[in-house]
Amino acid sequence: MTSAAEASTSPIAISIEKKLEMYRMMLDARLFEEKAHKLFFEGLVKGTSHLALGQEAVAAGFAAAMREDDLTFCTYRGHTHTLLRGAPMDRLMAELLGRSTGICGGKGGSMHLTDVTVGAMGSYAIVGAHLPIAAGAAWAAQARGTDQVAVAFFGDGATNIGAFHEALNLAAVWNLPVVFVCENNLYMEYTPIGAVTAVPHPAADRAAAYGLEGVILDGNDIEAVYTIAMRALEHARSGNGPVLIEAKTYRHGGHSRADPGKYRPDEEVEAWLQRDPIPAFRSRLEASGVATATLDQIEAASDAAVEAATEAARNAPYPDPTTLETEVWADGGSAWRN
Amino acid sequence: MTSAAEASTSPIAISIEKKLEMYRMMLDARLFEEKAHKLFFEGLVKGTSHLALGQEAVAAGFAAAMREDDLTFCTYRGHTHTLLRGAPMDRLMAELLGRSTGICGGKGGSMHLTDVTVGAMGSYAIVGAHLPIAAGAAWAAQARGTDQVAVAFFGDGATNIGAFHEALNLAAVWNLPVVFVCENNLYMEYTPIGAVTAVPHPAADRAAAYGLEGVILDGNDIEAVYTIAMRALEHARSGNGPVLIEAKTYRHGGHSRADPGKYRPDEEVEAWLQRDPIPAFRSRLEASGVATATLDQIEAASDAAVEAATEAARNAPYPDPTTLETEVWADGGSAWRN
Amino acid sequence: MAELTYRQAVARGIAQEMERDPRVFFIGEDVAAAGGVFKTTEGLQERFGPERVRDTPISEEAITGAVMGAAMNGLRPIAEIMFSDFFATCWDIVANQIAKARYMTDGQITLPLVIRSANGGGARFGAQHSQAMENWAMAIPGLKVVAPSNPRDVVGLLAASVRDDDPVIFLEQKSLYASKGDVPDGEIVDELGKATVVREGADITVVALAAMVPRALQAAEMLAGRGVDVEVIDLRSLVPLDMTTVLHSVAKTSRLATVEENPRLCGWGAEVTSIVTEEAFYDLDGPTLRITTPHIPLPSADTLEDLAMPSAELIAARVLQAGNA
Amino acid sequence: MAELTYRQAVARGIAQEMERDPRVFFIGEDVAAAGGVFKTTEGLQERFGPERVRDTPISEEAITGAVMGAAMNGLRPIAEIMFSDFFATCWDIVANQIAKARYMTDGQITLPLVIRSANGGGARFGAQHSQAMENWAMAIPGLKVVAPSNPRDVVGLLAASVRDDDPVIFLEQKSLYASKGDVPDGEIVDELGKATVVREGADITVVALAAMVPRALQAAEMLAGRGVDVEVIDLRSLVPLDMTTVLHSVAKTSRLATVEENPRLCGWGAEVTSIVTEEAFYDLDGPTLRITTPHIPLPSADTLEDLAMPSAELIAARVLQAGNA
Ligand SMILES: Cc1ncc(C[n+]2csc(CCOP(=O)(O)OP(=O)(O)O)c2C)c(N)n1
Ligand SMILES: Cc1ncc(C[n+]2csc(CCOP(=O)(O)OP(=O)(O)O)c2C)c(N)n1
Ligand SMILES: [Mg+2]
Ligand SMILES: [Mg+2]
Repeated sequence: MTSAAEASTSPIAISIEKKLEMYRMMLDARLFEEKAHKLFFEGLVKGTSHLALGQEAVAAGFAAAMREDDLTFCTYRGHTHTLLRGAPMDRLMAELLGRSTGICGGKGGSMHLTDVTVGAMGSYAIVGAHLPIAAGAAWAAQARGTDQVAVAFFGDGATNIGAFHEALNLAAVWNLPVVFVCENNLYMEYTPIGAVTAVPHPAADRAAAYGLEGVILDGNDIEAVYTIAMRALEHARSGNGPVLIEAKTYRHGGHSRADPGKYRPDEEVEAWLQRDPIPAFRSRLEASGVATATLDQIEAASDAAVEAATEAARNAPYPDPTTLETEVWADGGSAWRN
Repeated sequence: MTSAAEASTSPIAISIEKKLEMYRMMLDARLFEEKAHKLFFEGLVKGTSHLALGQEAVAAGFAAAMREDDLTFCTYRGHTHTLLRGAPMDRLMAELLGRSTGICGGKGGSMHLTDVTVGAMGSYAIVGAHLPIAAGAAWAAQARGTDQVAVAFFGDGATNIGAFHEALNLAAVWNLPVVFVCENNLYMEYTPIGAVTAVPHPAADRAAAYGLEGVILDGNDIEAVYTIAMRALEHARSGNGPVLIEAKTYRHGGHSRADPGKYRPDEEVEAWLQRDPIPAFRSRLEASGVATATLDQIEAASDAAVEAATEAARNAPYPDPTTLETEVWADGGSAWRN
Repeated sequence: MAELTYRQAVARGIAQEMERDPRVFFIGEDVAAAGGVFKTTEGLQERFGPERVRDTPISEEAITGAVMGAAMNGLRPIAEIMFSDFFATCWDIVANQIAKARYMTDGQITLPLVIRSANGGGARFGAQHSQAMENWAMAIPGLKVVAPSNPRDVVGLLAASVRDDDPVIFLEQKSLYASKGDVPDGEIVDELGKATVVREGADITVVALAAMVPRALQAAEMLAGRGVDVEVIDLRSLVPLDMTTVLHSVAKTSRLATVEENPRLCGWGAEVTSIVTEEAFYDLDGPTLRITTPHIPLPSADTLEDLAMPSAELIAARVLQAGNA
Repeated sequence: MAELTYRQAVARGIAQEMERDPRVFFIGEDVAAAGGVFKTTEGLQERFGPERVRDTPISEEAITGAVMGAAMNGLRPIAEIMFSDFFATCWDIVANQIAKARYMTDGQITLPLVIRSANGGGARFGAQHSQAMENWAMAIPGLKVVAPSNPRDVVGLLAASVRDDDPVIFLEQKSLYASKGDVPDGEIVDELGKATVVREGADITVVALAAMVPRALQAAEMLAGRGVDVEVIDLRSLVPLDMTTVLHSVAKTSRLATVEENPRLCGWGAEVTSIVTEEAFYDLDGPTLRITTPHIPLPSADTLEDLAMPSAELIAARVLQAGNA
């Protein structure tokens, strides 16, 4: 893997179509999350939701770079990762609303969005747990010679849990095709990551402990993300083993639910809002000659998609009560005795 | 903490009394372990035993350097660590033999030797588990201002388990007075550590992940061990936070029980037997002018002590059956209902 | 006397004990500066300082290991595991180390520590943040297990847990956090292992815990209208287990039902039932009854989760049905 | 027909399935080059190669996580957790991830994997290497739990576990490793969830599992001499649980005893008992009986450990005593 510095100074060529697609992806993600937030306050999204507002470039950049049969493993903050791999928006929204048309029939909820048909292999709500699981999926890819890469997204806080360490070591020793992407948004829940972590870069500064190179990335620059993602995927796919990437980003809102995120200094929030990945990319696209109307059109289409998905979800029926006891076992049922 | 290179080139002055004490400690350890091995084959040590034959210099060097109220946390391979902190040899031997006079009344056995009166805070049989526990004891020392240092011994294999990572990070973040000592004997059970670890030095190469300096040490050179131990304890005791040390050593025998250790190349075993810490130290002592008779006397005394302890243990009664249900709770009993 | 929420009672209980004993320290994720994700520990860091109330990394093994080690060296620490589901990430420290240390050392090690956690379902959090895991802890020799059903008991049982010289798993039912109750002024300290008969009745003994207690009481009211006089017992702690109160009640009512917010298999209800059928078989007039969730992970959707958890209606219906058996 | 040890039967069972299905892989600590600490997997790496039979680091979360991920992506992996006590170090992956994945995704994820482990006491290893933890697994919805009592069943049930599309916790009782039994030649595949009546009797049903089966049989022989005719059932798997066989037996004998190598609280014996007292109360003529270890961690000393584990003598004595109650 090339180092961060190297990578950012030599961006790969991205076609305009790809760029517009990535713009669309970020907007889909943004508008979906904003709607989810609104529906939470309306009491329609129950329980909890962890939004990725502000962090869209990481999800979009990677999803744009991944091959169709690559595998995504994400966290409770996984709406956008699942959506941008291609899961149907209406069924994601329906899942947040606990409806029968939900992508998991209402059984998963916001923290467990999964669509294996598009390679979104699950959102894991226990911090760090999915890292060894992603390594395992990569092991199967290696064993079966499928050339798939598994990509696991996780937070800065997750770097302090044991599963992180075990997964990284195993992936390195077995030379597995897995890319670990730390979305460092500077906070675990309400606690600054620096207050509970022994090193300044929670992921990159640990890379050497697994014989890996530390890669730090501006996670709000979608072109940089896409570039690094392409290289990392190529590295892993070619049999060169795992990659660990630390993408610096920031969530615009609180950690979850109604958290206003007041534990963060105003100036810090302000500075990061200035670095919002979407307007930044839009400006660049405009500067490179893309017509404003084209971008507005994309925005309108995303908006319409989210509205339609929301409408569909709102009108969808609640799960059939009989589904309560289905799908514990592979036979579709839940019987544990005769 | 000074680096390994620095430390070994500037040994601290060790009095001749201290040196003879350390020689005695290594011999006690060696002869105790040899006897335990014999008694295992006699069927008197039941279950299992993990010997530290060949690794005595680490245990002795640290025990010699520790303050009386410092705290030792070790593993299932903990006979010598417990003994050399000052636990009575006869009660340790009795514990291996499952007798009522055993240091844990027969409840602990070989893998769980503990004598809190001498600061031997337990042998932990789940790999890595004691590392956060040692950090916790150090936290209490810090909170209470006792100036104690906790020292945790563990194997190379333990560096790949999650608890290692969590303990090191917490200790670093909280600046705890704890010294982590990896006894790298090149093998986990039967598997070479290199086959399952992403870095060549399983502990030292991970130090930077916790903002620590990697210290590598010849664990078969007791003077080097003592020197580094003194410095590490001083470092931790003075409020400078944790230290991670990797001591290279080798076990003369197998992993446990009747394991002949055949998975190890003959030449490797041979080379390490040449580096046996006890004859090496003996030669140095003789070269520095200690009379052979003095050393022989120490040897004889250790031998006599082990024989006496064995005799006492052999003749000790089995635990009273009523003790089966004592000491689950602080009230001495095991009642869980009325 | 003040009316407190269950949530506020937690902070009150911790504060009571930290005030009294300087050896009591408190650690957990986001518990200090932020006051806890359930706002159960607000104000504690301000009051007791950053040394005694500390934020930790997301490292459950380190958190539980730290309180174990600290308890061995002179503190009486309290840890928070944010959701009880996360006990799984540190189950080795809890079940293999903390629970067994005293016995394995024949009493050399004493571990006066408490691990608090938000337990149970009803919050639409899905299967990994909703488990009731009191049974996991109950099954491990060496752990005490406490689960209060109301704000007053939160304070009294938390105080008892902190003062107890054994490790206590203290489970706060998260669906109760917003519930309110009167809490007397001044120090409150209960005794572990005392169940409470929260409603007297002649026809059947219904044993419940934590969030199932108010539901069992509601069910009892419903059944009173159907001519069934239910005695409701709030167990309050699973270890120690107050079988005297249960057996005494069954001797009177001749029938037993247990209500658990757990998946079906191997719950405390099975244990209580098996003790009764072993020791008081001839007191029983008819089949025992266990009410649990189905043996499934909890679903996230509100409608499904409500179906899964024993409701007052379900409890009443099942008890009525059993009465006809 | 060959006489095999229980230990040899493990390797035979794994080999049978690896031979048959190239998707079966096997990983664990010291299992490959060294053949396992209990010598249960000797020769497998030589036979199936280092890709399919792999050594792992001491990383139980990575091991169990790896088989979960691999099962999601086309393999049918087997993992070894060396001692079942170590499940505590990866309980999150097992109980929160593997067990719940299918339900949470409404059936999108299928996990055809097996985690084998050496379970139970009797080897004088002390409290952290001797637990019987089948109850931990049984309590978690989404896990199947299998525990064979003899070499033939090791092969047949292991094959069934590998072919099952759900995650199976396969517990080999370590005190049985040296025991011998006849194993038919050729492929053996059983069905999960079928208990066996290993001894017919008229007076009392004794339900046992794994190492407790031979002891229950011995106890039955002793009791035969005392005029008590014991029916012994080998459960073989806890999930699925064959209650049909148990209820049928109790209908005949009118009495029930369970024998567990577990600490007292919340064992499968309690579950089986509570089902019987709920569904077949009127079949029972007298109190139910549960035989377990005391509710203590297991001691290391041989004399103490023998006292703790239910022996044939103890089983016989308790059954006799119950018969007089
Ligand atoms: C093992 C575990 N401990 C604690 C939690 C509670 N929790 C959920 S999210 C979170 C913070 C995670 O921070 P980070 O990894 O930085 O991810 P982010 O939420 O910032 O994306 C915590 C502590 C959990 N889900 N799992
Ligand atoms: C969590 C856990 N996994 C596996 C084991 C089994 N086991 C006991 S010792 C050992 C090897 C440990 O190797 P190392 O850490 O190098 O220590 P050494 O025995 O060489 O001193 C293993 C795998 C265990 N006790 N705990
Ligand atoms: Mg974060
Ligand atoms: Mg080693």
